[in-house]
Amino acid sequence: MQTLHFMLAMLLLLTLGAGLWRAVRGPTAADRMLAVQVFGTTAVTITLLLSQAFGDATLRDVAVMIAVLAAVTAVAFVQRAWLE
Amino acid sequence: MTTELLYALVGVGLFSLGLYALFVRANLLRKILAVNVMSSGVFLVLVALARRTGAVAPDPVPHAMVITGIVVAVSATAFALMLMLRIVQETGRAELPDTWSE
Amino acid sequence: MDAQNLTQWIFDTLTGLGLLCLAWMALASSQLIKAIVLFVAFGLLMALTWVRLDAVDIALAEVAIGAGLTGALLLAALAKLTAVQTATSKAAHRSPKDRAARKLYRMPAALLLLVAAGLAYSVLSLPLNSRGLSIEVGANLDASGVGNPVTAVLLNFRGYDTLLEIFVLFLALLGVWSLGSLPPHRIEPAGPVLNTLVVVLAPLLILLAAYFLWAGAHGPGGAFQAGATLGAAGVLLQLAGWKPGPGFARLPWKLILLAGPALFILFALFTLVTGQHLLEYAPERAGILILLLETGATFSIGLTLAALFFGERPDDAEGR
Amino acid sequence: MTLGNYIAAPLLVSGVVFFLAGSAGLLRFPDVYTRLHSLTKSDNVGLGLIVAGLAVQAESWFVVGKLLLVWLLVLLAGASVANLITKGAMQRGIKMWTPKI
Repeated sequence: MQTLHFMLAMLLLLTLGAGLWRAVRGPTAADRMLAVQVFGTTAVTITLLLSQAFGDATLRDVAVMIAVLAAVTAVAFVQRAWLE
Repeated sequence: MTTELLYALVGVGLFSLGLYALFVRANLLRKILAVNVMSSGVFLVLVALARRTGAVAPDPVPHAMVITGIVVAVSATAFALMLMLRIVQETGRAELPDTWSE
Repeated sequence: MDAQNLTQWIFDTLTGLGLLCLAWMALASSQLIKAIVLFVAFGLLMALTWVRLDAVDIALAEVAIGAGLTGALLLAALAKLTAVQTATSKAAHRSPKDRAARKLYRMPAALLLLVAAGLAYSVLSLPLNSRGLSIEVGANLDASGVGNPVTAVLLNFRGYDTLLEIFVLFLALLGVWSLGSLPPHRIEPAGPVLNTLVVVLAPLLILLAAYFLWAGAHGPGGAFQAGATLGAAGVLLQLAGWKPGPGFARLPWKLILLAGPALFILFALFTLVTGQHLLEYAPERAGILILLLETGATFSIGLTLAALFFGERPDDAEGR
Repeated sequence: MTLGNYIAAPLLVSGVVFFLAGSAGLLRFPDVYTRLHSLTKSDNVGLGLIVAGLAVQAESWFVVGKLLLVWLLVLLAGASVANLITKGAMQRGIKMWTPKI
């Protein structure tokens, strides 16, 4: 079962590659921010899976933090840095 | 190759990448990003090597140092960003004057 | 190699390559906004790396600071940069980039390859197993007053590190304040959606800060994570258009700003006067003293980080 | 394997499938609005399924609560941010893709 969690986490890490490609390609700044948003959600999911795989309950706190702070960065982008 | 060594080598790579960018990029905001990447590299080496304890929990002393380092890095970044903005305000460009060409 | 090991190896390799890739593309990109966005993504991947390396305390700090606050700081700086550049009359001309300059890049590249090779060699030549100081920390953990070894190191065994670190944070704020104020930059008014989001997230962040402060005594968490979470709440409020009024230049807020450094100095002097070493607590009192220190430090760190994001003295901002 | 694991495994796997579908959308869809549409839906459902799978395996109700909290947070943040980005994109005149007939 532990291996399944780890494998799924690895697959999700691969989907981060898609996000990375979109963040690099753009074309608009909105696309890049969108990609970071995906990074956030995927990181939350990977952390939850690893929490179960390692049997480490405290990792769920990290997942909560990623969920909230990813939103803060996205808001910072929309409110301040989005110029084009 | 153990997990610890793998991540430590990635840390070395990050440090070198950051140092290179710090040398060759003129834009000050990029230099600030480069320093941040360098510090991430150093943190990664420290934490990866702290995990060479085998089956028991990793060495907490490097962990504590890295947490301190992360907070120092963010305060230094905030200060550097404000300095950069003031330099732009004074000179009109986000680059340091190139003394070689003058 | 069984399935578990193979999966882990692939996971680690992907993470490592991803980190190097993201760092390179962030530093090599032509647009600043792209560089910053990629850097934020880099921070998130760093957080996952800390999770993988059993460093939950660091992962919490990295998420709050590396991915959250630094990203917000950089994005806001970009907005200010544009405002400053339009406000300055001097034309922003680009530095000449001729072929000779490009050729010069090769020299540092070659030198840095040597440096990287040297560093890699020294990392590889280290012993594969080392307990470091973990045995000493484990042996003295009972006397430290807390159950989380990282908190024990930060606030008891190496408390002087944290003392200096709090002052670095404070100095950075003084430095930012001493640089004066900038021309006003674009601030988007908050719509109903953002307001709703902030109404939910800001109290939640404050609650999380309290949780981390309390949890730090026995598990991952502590003053830095709690302070950074509190700072993120301040940043979020500012992003929604809330501005610190003139009241923030008054005494109560300055006292909060100073709570962390002042408590540290007080405790340091007290331990010196009572004949112990610097910041050496008696085991029976250590728990409560550390909690007091951490509470003060949390408020100071949170307020300082929020003020660093704001960027100028509250009274300067009022004077315009 | 216990009964819980037999229920959890398909939930977890289908969650990841949703994530893969979302990434396909991120790569293949033609403009920022359609990409947003694909991501917000698939990632939220994907995370929901994975949270459900992990909740089946959870050791206590406290853990289930925390997992639910994470999911609700991501839903709230994802929906709000998607709205902010779309509104900003429309204000800035980013063109919508129209199919060529």
